[in-house]
Amino acid sequence: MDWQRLLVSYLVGFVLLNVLLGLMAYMTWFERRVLARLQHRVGPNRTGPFGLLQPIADGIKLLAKEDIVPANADRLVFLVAPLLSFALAPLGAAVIPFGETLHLFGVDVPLLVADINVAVLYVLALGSVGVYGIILGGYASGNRYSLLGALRSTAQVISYELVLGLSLVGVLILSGSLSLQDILREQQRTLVIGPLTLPNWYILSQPLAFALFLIAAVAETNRAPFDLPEAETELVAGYFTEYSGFRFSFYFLAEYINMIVVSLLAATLFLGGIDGPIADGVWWLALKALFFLFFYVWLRATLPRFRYDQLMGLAWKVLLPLALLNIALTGLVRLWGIGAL
Amino acid sequence: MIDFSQPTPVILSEVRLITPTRRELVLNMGPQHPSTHGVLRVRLTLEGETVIACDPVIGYLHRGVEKLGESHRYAQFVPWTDRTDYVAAPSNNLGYVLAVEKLCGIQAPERAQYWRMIMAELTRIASHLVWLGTHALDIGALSVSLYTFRDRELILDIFEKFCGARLTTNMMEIGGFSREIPPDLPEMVREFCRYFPKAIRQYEDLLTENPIWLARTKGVGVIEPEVAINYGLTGACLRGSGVNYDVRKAMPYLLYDRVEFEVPLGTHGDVYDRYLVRMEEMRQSIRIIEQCLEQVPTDGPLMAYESPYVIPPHKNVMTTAEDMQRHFIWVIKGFSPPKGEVYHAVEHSKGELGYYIVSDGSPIPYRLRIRSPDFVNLQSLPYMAQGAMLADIVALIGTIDIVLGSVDR
Amino acid sequence: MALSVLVFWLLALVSILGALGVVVARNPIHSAIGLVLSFLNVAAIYLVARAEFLAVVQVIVYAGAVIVLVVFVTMLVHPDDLPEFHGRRPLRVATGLILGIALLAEVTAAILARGLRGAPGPWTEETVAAVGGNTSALGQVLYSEFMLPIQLTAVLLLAATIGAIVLARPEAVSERLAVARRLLTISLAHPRGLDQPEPPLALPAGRDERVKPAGGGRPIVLARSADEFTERPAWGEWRPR
Amino acid sequence: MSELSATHFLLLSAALFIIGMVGVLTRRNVLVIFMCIELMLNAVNVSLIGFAWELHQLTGQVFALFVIAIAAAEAVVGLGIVMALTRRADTVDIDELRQLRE
Repeated sequence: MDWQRLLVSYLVGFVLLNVLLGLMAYMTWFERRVLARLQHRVGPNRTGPFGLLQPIADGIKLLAKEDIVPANADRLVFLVAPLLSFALAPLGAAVIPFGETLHLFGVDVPLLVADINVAVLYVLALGSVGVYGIILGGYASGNRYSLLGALRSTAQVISYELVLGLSLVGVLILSGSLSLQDILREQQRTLVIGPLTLPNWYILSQPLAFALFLIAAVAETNRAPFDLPEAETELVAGYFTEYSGFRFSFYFLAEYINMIVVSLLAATLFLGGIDGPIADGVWWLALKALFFLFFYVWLRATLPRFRYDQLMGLAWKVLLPLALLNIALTGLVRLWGIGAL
Repeated sequence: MIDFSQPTPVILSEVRLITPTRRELVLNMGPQHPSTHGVLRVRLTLEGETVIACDPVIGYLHRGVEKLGESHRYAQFVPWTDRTDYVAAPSNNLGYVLAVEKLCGIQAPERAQYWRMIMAELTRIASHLVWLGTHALDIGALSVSLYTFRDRELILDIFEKFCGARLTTNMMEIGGFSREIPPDLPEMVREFCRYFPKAIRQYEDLLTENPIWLARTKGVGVIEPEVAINYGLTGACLRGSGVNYDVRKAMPYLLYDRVEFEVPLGTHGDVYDRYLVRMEEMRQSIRIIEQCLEQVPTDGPLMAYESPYVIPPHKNVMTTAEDMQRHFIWVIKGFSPPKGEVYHAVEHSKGELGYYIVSDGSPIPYRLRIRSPDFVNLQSLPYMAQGAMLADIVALIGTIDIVLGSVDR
Repeated sequence: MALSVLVFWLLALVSILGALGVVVARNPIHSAIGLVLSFLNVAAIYLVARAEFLAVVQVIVYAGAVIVLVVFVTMLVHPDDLPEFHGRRPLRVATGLILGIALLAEVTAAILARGLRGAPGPWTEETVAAVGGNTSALGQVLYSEFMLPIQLTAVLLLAATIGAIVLARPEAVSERLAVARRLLTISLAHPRGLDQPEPPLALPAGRDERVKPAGGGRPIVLARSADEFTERPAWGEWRPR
Repeated sequence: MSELSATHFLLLSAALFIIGMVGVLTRRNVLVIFMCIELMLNAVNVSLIGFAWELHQLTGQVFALFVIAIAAAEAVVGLGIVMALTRRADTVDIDELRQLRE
């Protein structure tokens, strides 16, 4: 066992986790500011310059609140469910490559926590296990709104997970690998079509898959216009109606971490990740992810909410056939490309 | 087809069919719920997400306003009308004041009538803006509510300029207005009329052609015209179903027969039609206000001081003994209208708002009854809700446009 | 003892505890939690056995889909009284336990006394790595030797999907709805359907200036006086009585 | 037993299988019985993977994959049946369901 490598990847993971938590805190600030601008408001601007200390103030407030357990809750499950949600959320970032290998003090530091050869499936598996935090929390609260939120969420996540997975198959066919590192390497090549020199980003060769992925990712993270599990105007707060204090904040933070991870993933899978026109590096990834995060907020400011049956109809009747079509087309093109047709 | 002449027979086995089974969920929506617009409680029987039965429970905001009216002198009751439909206070004032004036046989001067119309139409816009914002918010369109409340502020500023209050205006007085119109008010209203069509376009950009908005509102909560009439619906709930009934046209009061406007009627009777109708009503209100501003005399009396039922003019109270005594009696004892009963309805932003007053010749009404439009309109909720999805319920509550202060009174 | 054996026993212990939880828990949701725990640890054991693809599939399919479905159905079937009766059938429990322990003893003895060993195949760690990892190797085997079975599995899944849709098709709530509508609405309401196509419009003919396109493919009708559209509504004919 | 071999996998498999079996025999809730069946299927997979690992064969993994696919199909149909049954009988107690048949 190579202990040095293990230690290095542990350290990278530790740094990444902390950066992610910090980012997530500021994601709440970012969302509130952007949303406020879109709505002719100012947003938080009292705590620190530009309200930059607002996330910290919010965190302190949430930690200081009473942790209430309802009388007819399933106590143990109720207490554990938010932790489950929160703990699983950042794991997806572990497989995202943040840059080339660094050489620090004579040690190779890969800017990637774990290069798993089934990385894409791993991310999908995390998403499917992540739903337990929601469903168990909703069930254990002993509240009907929570129960309905949990039911909605289950159906939604299962359906959109399918679309998410199938939309990625096209990318997998093109790259021929499940490893994000390989997928990234494929995208770093350039594509020459006549006089044009384009990056081989999969958004260009897989635009349909990209659109499907984006829609499914929004649904998967329970964000507007797919925020039915927590639709505050129907289900009060959905599965976390009964939660308060830091357990509430765990659900809240898990949602934001999921958004960041999904944005990073979308940037890596379709927009070439760290690849950029000049000076490849983590800043390009950050820029692309930031665009997706803005997109999330933009959607929330613009669109009404779907109804439950419309949401399921969209997944099963529109997105799923489109994803299958995309797979078939990509497969045909690929076969034609290698001369098998 | 149901025979309308016969009462519907209740069959016991059928009653069992609608009592909730173990599989069904009885969900209490409200009285503390973000989208029941106050303290409405709706008891829903759900199968999955489908609503089997819907039972609105009201009365959580009941303050006995009608009974209070029977223990207050006529002029004292005007502020109470503010507190029934608190997002459209001037219209409530207007309905009551017109009823009392009808009872006493007073006619407010022309100039006051025009200003009453302007204020009533501004109120309609303000109320529709609150409706639009909350309705869109219920369906999930977050930003519209902030835009509408931004523009409602302009109307509230006009109210503030006019009478000093923004929400509970207590604006109308029996006989007209006792204070002069602020000189820069007409320009303020004109400025608003120039600005507001742009704002409507902004809301429509966000909603009217939005596919999710269409999916959430089209075909949802359909009320057929005959059903709407059976329920006694009024306002946009009735006109959305294509029935032409607008008190301003059917029984013109004030000077509505001197202005030109159109009554929008829906074609399908669903949530979307009611949305379209209300949007058009706001445009028509702007038209009415513009015409009123053109026609209103720049000076002239604002109060029907010739009537003995009206508070004497301020200057005379200070200078003449007779008016001082009259004022003293008016304030301490109140005026005593003739015996009789009267009903007067106005086209409130939510429908027909009627005040029914029985006078026994004393300074206090013998009986006061408020026909509040949203109380009547709310009855259609169970009809619209059956077979709808849970998420539709909030859209349906929104489309009726209720204010619980007016429903419960 | 090798590290891998230690890891294996740790994971096996947790997965057995989870499995016991399934059987012992009174609440079916707790059973499901135990099952997920067990499955996740089994997936980790697959990783120990260098079956990465299967490990992930195990998590996605079992933990992510099958158990979620079970939990979903559990919550749907009895939203109100989920904590259930435990089988108060002592005789049956005793029989089950005795049978189980006897079988466990037999099988354990058989496993420990196992003398039969199969012939090692070609897929050592090196050969698997040479074709690009477990997933690629599995794919190569799956789509060459097992082409027919995998097609058959696809057909099976399709059949199962259709079967499930038929089974779970919502029972007609229409009858109850019709009754509810008749009894619970105050007015003598009419039956109507949300799913029906929009009724054809009979807009006022020859009064085109009264019809204003309002958006969403819908017109609204503008009435100029109180006398218009009184015989019939703007949207068509009155229903015959 | 000091090196990891198929024997370990088989022992785990046997334990899981028999726990599942006892569950099927003793529990009354259809859904729990259903979960126990899944447990038994999964136990079989463990032994398949164990053999595949020991013998450097991928056939075992392929079989496990098929078992997972079939388990998913079984889950779908089984849960559909449970839904249909409970709709009619309003119970998940297997004894009551049996009484209904008579």
